[in-house]
Amino acid sequence: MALILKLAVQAAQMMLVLALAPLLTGFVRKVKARLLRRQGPPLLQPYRDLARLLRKEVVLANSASWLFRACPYLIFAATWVAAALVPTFATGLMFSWSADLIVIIALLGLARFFLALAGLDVGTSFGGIGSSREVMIASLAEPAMLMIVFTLALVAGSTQLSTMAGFLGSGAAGLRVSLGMALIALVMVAIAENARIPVDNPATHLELTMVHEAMVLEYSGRHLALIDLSAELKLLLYVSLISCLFLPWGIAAPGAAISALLIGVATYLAKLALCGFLLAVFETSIAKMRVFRVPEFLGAALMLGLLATLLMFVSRSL
Amino acid sequence: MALSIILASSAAFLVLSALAILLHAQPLARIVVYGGSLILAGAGLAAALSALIARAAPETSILPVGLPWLGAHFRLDTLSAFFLVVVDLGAAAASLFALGYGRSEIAPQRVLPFYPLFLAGMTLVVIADDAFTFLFTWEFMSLSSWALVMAHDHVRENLRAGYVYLVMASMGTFALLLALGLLAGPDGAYAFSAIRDSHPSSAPAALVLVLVLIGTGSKAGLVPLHAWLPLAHPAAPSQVSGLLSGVMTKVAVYAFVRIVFDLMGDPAWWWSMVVLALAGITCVMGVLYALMQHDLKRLLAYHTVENIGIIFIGLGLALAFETHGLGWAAALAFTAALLHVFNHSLFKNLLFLGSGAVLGATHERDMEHLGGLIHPMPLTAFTFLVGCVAISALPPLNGFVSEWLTFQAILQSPQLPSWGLKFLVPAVGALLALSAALAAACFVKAFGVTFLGRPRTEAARRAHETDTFSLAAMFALAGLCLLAGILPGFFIDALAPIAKAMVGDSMPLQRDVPYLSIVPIAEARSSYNGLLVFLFMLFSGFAAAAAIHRLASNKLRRGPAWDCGYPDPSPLTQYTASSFAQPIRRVFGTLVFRARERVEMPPPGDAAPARLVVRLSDVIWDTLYAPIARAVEYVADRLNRLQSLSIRHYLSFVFAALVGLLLVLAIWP
Amino acid sequence: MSFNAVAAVLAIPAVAAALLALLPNYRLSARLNVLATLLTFLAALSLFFERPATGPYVLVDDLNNVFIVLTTFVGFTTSAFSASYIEHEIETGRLTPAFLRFYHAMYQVLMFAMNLALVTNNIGVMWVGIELATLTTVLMVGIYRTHEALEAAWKYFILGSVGIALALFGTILIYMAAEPSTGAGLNAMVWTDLVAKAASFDPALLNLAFVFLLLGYGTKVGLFPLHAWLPDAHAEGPTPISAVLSGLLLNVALYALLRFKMLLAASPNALAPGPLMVSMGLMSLVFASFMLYRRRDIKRMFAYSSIEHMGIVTFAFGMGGPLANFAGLLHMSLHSLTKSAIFFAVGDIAQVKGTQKMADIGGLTSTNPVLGWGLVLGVVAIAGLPPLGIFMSEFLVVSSTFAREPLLALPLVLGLLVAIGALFLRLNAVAFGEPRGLNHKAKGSYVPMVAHLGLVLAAGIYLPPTLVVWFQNVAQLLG
Amino acid sequence: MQNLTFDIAHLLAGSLVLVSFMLLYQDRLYALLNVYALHALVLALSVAWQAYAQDAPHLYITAAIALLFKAIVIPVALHRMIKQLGIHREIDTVVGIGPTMLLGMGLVALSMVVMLRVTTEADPLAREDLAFALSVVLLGLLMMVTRRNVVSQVVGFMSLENGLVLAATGAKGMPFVVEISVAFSILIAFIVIGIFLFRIRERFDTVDTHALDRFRGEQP
Repeated sequence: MALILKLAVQAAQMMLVLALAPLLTGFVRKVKARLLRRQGPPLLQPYRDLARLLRKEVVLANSASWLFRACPYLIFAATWVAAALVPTFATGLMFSWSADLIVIIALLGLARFFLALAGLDVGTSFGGIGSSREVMIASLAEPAMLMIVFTLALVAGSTQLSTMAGFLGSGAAGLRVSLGMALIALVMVAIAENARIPVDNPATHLELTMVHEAMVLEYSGRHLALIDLSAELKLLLYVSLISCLFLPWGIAAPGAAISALLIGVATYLAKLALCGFLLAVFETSIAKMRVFRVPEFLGAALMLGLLATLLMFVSRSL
Repeated sequence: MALSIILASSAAFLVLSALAILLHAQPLARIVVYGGSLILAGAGLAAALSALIARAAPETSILPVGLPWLGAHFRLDTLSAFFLVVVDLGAAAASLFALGYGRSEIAPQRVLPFYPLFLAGMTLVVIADDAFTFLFTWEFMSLSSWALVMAHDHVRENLRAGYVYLVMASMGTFALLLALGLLAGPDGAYAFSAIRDSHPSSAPAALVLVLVLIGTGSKAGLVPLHAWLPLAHPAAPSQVSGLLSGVMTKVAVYAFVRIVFDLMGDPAWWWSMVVLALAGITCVMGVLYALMQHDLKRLLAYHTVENIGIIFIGLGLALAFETHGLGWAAALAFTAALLHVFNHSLFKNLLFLGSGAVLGATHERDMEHLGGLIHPMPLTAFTFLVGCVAISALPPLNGFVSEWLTFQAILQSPQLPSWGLKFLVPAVGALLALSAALAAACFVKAFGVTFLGRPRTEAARRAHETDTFSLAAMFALAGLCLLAGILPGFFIDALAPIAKAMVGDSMPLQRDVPYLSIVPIAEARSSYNGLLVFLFMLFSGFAAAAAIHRLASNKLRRGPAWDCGYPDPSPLTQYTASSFAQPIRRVFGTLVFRARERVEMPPPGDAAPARLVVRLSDVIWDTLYAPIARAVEYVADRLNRLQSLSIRHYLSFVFAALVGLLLVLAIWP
Repeated sequence: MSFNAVAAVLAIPAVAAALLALLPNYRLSARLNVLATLLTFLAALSLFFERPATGPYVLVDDLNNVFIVLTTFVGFTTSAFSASYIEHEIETGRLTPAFLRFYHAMYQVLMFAMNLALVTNNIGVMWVGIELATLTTVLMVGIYRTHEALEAAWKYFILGSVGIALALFGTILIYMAAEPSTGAGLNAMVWTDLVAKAASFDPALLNLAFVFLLLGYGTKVGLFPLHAWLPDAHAEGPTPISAVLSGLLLNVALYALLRFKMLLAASPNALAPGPLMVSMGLMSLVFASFMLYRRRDIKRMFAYSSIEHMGIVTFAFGMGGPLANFAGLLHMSLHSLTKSAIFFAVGDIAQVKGTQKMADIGGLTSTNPVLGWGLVLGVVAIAGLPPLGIFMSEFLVVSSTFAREPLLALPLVLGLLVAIGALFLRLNAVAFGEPRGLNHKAKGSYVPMVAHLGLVLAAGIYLPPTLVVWFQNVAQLLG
Repeated sequence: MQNLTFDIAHLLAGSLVLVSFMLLYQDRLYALLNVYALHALVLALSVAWQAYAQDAPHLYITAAIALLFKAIVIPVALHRMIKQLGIHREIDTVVGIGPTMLLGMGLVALSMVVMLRVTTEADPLAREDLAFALSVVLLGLLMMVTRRNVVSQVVGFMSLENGLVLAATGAKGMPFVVEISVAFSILIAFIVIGIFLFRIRERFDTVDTHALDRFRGEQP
């Protein structure tokens, strides 16, 4: 019985993230439009786009290989699994022990790996631009992310997200400089990873500035739908990661009652809304930077992460 | 029993090479040599595995050869057994591959006799149990591999590669010779057992450590002693490159572990500092060099340097923890290192064999001339992709597991009291993370440019799938990569006795952990279940596919690439390897390689294309090796004046010597 | 004892020399030459089983037993090689039958002289033997009568004569040191008596004597400041003679030095000869290994490598101690085998390519596999790499030295490394790469080369226990 | 009486050293040869005296050889050779005469010092003789390395060898002395003949060694 309940909770979480991902994207777009005094697309527009794309037929470039067709599913699977492992409304989910934060990052890395390959597969120059810039960004973002993980892991004494969330939620960590640095770094990484302004612009097709869009240029129909969905999942993942680590309140403890779970869901939605709003505000208030400024941006994140870790190491010994 | 099987197999290897010389260049020779090597390696593998899994007590045997009053000591303990598994697994795969690939060999008479010798050398190094036998087999291994590197000596740079390799190998051997000589003491107690019993005082121990680092580092490819590696590994025939890169470097790791962890007694705390610093630099330098390459095999060779760095990070951490009495953490780091040894031998072999298949199909190593090979050779492409994912340390394959364990070990380092390590370890962690990310980038480039896109040359267009033997070898390795990735627990348990023997503690037994997941220290701290993640992804991927194909459209139409509407007829407009690496070169290259980009514009009216010329300078070569070479040249020139003097001058030398010695006598007390 | 091996070892070459001097037909005389050396070798072999009693003139002990057999063996193989090799010289007209007759006679005289120096128990006779050997080789080096051959011979002659004089002076000094305790006359020159009584000798005289002997015989060994004759003599003489020079004569001179070192070791308050030998050995080693880089004549290069190895051996004996001494003895024997094998190969190469200039030789492993790989194997051996025997001796020297005198081991290792670098740099060009130069048919037989290399290989893997025991005894005596 | 024999031997040996200095002092070839003849003569005398002192008759043979061969045959032969080969008559020195003499002094002092370390129970006659012999040897070597003409170098070698004979005869009851002196005479004969055969005019190596090396391919 307990097992079934656990499974149910796990399944619920997976479905939840799947369901919420487009909504979050739509919400961010809406808020941005509002801030720009525009009507903006309806909140549910992303769902419509996905549905339409799914119904369309795929137009495949002649030079595309089997890898090109397999990639969307691989990317989706990797991202979805990663997203499902991040505690949203409850910790200690059934499968959460099968992977810690490092694994989650690695899964995202896997998704990016195949996305970059897909960009190269057709053999167009734009795909090349996209992939090469993507890996350049990733080569700085990933270490930064790992540094953040180190910091948090040293605070919580674990790389297990549930444990971390629990520890940070208990307030035992207290306020720490390195935590602040880690938060800033994490936000910067999240922005870069999700191809948001100022690193990349999800809404542009101006070839010289785009990164993510350039890679998926050749995709169409259901493939494109999956790619977009995984991108939205990724955004959701980062948001819920930030919220479960730095706003760790109201998350249901393992084996909690249904009521606690419901509270968890409610607070989770609230956090999403908050983060989405902040993101929108940030994006509207800043300009896109040139591609070769990005390394400096991410380098700063890396340095922050390293600094946080070092501080951690030192302070732990005192 | 196991030991005698292994000794017999290495003897049989020697017989094989004799046969190869007798049969000369006939096709039969190929089958005999590679088939025989396959069988022998299989036998050795079985024996070593049985010894490793049965956790048998060390076996020893003494043959009446080598140093007359000592004899050749051989010993098979779990450490040797593990490295024997690595050696023989690689050997078996390479031999299987070569059964088919050897057909396209242009100079078989240069390869066949030395191939079994090389295998024999590696096998014997791992079980040697006295200083003389160890160095004898060690240098024998270098020498036979040198002959293999020189196999295609009509190519100029192969000559240079062989030369640099041989000189650096001899340097390494001399360093080890000095180290072991120091350990053995003036009256030559060369048996390892004797060395174990005598604990060297600290001052020589420091010297020994440095010498051992030079000796094994120069063979394993620690920066800055890696210079020969990217020259020699690509020069050899591909199956040998795989062995050189995937296996021989591991033999060097074995030597390091054997001497530093086993023979040298208790380590001093600063040893780990040296090792860690070197290893961190090695990681990043290796992968950065690799990113700048566009020769497929050289790129792979540089990646070996990076992975050696990762392995040595693990070993350094193990040293650090051991000195501070954190046995469990030491065991974690040590196991991580050994697991990475195993994993790297798997996928590096796989990748080199894949590059061999590409070479055989297109006669091209330069990625700029390849592309689109996934269409003519899909199976090779698939296995190569598996290798790429594995070496990029991405789940659910094996490369990730060992790096994950290494990260876990790094996370234990706040326990270390000493301040130097407190600052060094996080920095090393950052370097490790950086190199992991860069490795992924590098293999996107390697696979993407070689196999994806459209063929850039006629050679690539005319490529064809490789033969069955080669495919069998590559698929076997790929399967092992997956297996080691999703069921790491068994492999970790197999390593437990070694850690116990070397650092005095071992990781918790993974067999008892539910659901086959692995737990380095405690479940609350960290755990990873490769199997579950793999099934999870498999399930969701196929679920999505099924759902979409059932519920939504599954229609598909082929058409020209869209590419923002730009018509793009020529495959030359694709991103090349160097253009792919350009952003990263901008970020790191200018710093590390003094990379200079220059645009050569043709004069107005000239139809010639504008070119972007990139000049990279190998910092380490310029600052370390070139000066040494110049110094030797200088001294040689100076001394050479003594070659042509008149007899009177020579007589005056004699006279001077005589008077000098008489003066010595005169002032002798 | 019915059959006196020592007498045979001396008599056969003497008689053969006389015969060959009279015999006009050079083909026949070449065969006779081989036969004589073979008989000498067999006679020497019998010494393994039955040693003659030690007398005032004859001494066969653990030290020289091996060297006698080795010398006669290499003498035999070399004569076999020269038999197949020298005809070619007639065809190319570098030699006339008359000179060839002279050559064969001289060859036997050389054998006689070296055997004499080895088997004798009398330091005077030893001196005579070595000097006789020197003079004969001088004549043979000059045998091609070319300008530079004569120049080389002349250089060798003059430096050799000075060496002779110095060695003699040393011998006289030994005599004077011994004379008070042994009484005047012959006993003061019998080595065994000298060693027995050495403790009572005047140390100062012994020291002085050793200095002169070191320089005198050192000239023959080719140690650094005294080496000048060696490269040219090797490069300009007939190849079989280069093989004998490098393989045997240097050994014999060094053997003489060893005898006197044992003498000093036996006298407690004489100065330790170690430092002198160590420093000379190191100098020769480092100097020669650097000289290897700029060589363009292949024979001259290997001549320098002989200097290098004599340096190693001298260094080892200078270090002393059971390990180093054992290594030194082993190194001496293996080096003579290897180096002569290399010279056989080089001789054939020079005939195949019609030149000794390395610039005109290339890609031998592809054009003449046996010759090319033979050379490679020889160079591998001489560079001290396994599985060949010299690895063992170098292993022992280096490791034991480093454990005792780390600072001395560093220049040693540096020298060895530089030598390896130089040797393989040249080997790359000569044995590998695109074939270069002419390609005649090789006349010289490959058998001697293969035989020598086979022995060296076998020694690298397994040493016969009796030999080991002998060497260990000698190592004890050498102190 | 013992005393007297000792003094005479001492005197002769000393005068041999003196003559060596005279050799160093010469700057004309003919004069050099004459002084060498004197050198050999003194040697012969001292050897004869040793023969008498040690009453070892075989030493008289050595003395005779020294007298006939070295004091007469060789100088005459060299005379004629100088004429025939047209070797010009000055001795060109590397180091000037004066410095050479000073060096010689140093060498003699050195050999004395070295010899004085020899414990005194060694036969004093032998000891003194040996000191002088050593200095003669050294001076001969010095001459070889500081003179450029072949003839003076040969003379240097011969004086060196005289020193050897002096030492050998000084050693009481040393066997083979005669044989050795004969052997050396032959050696010298070889050298002289060699000079004549190879037409070596000025030095041991008239040939330009650099040219040779180029010929041997030892120069780039």
